[in-house]
Amino acid sequence: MIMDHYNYWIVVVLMMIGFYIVIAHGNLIKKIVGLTIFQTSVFIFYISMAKVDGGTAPILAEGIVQYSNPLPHVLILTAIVVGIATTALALALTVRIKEAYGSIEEEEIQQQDNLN
Amino acid sequence: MIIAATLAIFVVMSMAIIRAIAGPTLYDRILAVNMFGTKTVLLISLLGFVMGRPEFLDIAIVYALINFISVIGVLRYSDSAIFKHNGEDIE
Amino acid sequence: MGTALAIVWMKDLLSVIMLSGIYGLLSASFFVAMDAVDVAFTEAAVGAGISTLLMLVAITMTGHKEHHSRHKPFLALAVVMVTGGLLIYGTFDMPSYGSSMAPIHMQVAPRYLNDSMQEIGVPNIVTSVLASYRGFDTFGEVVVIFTAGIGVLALLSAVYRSEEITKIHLLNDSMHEQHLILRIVSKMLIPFILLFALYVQFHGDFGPGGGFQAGVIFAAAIILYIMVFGMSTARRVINQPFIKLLAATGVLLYGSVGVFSLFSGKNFLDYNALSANPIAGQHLGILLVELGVGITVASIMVIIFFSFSGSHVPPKRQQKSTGENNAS
Amino acid sequence: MDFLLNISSSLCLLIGSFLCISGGVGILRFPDFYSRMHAVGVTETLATTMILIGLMLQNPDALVVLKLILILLLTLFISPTASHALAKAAIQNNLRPKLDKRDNNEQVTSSNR
Repeated sequence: MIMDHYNYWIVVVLMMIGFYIVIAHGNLIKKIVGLTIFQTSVFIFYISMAKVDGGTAPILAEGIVQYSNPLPHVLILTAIVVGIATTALALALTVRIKEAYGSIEEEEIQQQDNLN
Repeated sequence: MIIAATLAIFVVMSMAIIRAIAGPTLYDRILAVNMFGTKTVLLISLLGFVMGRPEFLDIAIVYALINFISVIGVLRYSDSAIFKHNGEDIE
Repeated sequence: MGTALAIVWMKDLLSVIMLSGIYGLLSASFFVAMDAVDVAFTEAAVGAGISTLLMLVAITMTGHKEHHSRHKPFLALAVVMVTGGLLIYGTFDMPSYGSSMAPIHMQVAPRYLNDSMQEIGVPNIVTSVLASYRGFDTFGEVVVIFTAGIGVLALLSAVYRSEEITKIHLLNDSMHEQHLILRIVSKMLIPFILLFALYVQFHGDFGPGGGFQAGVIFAAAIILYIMVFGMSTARRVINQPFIKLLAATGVLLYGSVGVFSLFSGKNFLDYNALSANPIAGQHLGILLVELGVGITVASIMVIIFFSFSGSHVPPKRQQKSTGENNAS
Repeated sequence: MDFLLNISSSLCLLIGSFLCISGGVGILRFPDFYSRMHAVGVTETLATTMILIGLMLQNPDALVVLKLILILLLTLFISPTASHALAKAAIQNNLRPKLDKRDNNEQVTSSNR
């Protein structure tokens, strides 16, 4: 019974790794990578919920009765592309921060802010 | 037989990951990533056969193409990144 | 999972990004194993390809060494542990993996699975749900992508206009002088990739594929071209205002399909209005909408890449400008 | 005929798996970048070809075989090119083969000068 939930545990561990990177590291690019990991863990969460034992991909074909749930697939499909677009936006912001402060480390940026 | 091949590819993929994590130089890492990509192509084709719906080989084609593009991209941009890094060290 | 762990420990951002590429491939394999072929398609093109490239371009501009200045890692670790523990406690109430009786399979999914063949006539249910049942949703997503593209453009393109010429000179470096073999192979591959992207676009009704995937693959081909042949050649070939126009055209196409059906007395994005025969109308609607999505995604990705590598700062200049900033 | 196909396909898959594993051991155990590249070359071309041919023999559907051939062609195009570009970039950034003693010494003397 306990082993039935292993997919959620993988998701939780991945999510926490991403979360840890986001809060414990000062480098902004590293934070963005952490966010990406977090994001992917959510994707895996959705997709693993859609899986049905003995089912196959939701593309209709003759002689197949059991399909996986197509709805989470649709949601995640669009979420991935939106995710890359927002990641690009975050990276663009990072580049501009680098130009303005000369650094992408959180602490150095805060120091400069305090000085001014 | 297909399942045995899938397992073999799993083993090789984990070896490639170890090399990518341990790899002393950047090029070792790129090499490992490249190999990992090729193995993923094989894994996807094999998985299609294991699951009994081998018409989804399009994904494997995409993997092959994207793998090439990302390796070239890494090479292209790692050159300039390393150059910049060396410059910072000297100054 | 191990890869993600390793990412935590790596200090060199370049290796981190390499590993995140592997991570993308790995999670895409997960998706295939969980039957989500369409998602795996997208994740392969996006997670392993485009996002790795974008991050690489970003770190060439920001430097790739992380300083060792983690403040209070134990507090962070404690927070993470507590949150993780609570989440795992929460999973005990979740339905078990692969169970066909889970609540998620009880709501709208059976209707999609059973009726979509009669109502839409498209074998790939993911496509029919994406473009028809939840067309409104997808429209929103496309607009979000469009907005993000505009945001990147606004952030990165304004600054460097005066330095255009040095920049182009800089980007024209090593790659395409030395690598003859690479150049020839790419020359052969790029048309194939473009053709394959079109196949994915129009085959989306019957197999894995569709506008989002095709757009990303199309953009990947153009990015390969930019990387191999240099920026200045690419600028001559690809007209940038035209791409911006295309990005807007995609959204416009999607929206105008909706408005057209609105004008013919049906709901917004109700494709039955497009033709007398409902099935043919649905087919036409899905085709048009996916085309709009594909055009937008492809051109936004190209725009993002252009503006990232277009704002490439030479290292010396970067140092000087930061010095000036500090002085002022 | 069917039996023959099955046997040959299994054989191909077996050889492919064996080559894959040997390449994997190679990438872990070899001492430096260039010898590792050699190991990867073995897995990427020969092992891939073997496994894909094994899969082709397994399936009678023409479309599937066509796609497999396409994948095979692409890998045969792509991976040598990528390896070539990689090795070239590595040479240009002064990464020397470890096993080549003479060359190492030369490099040391040249850097001393």
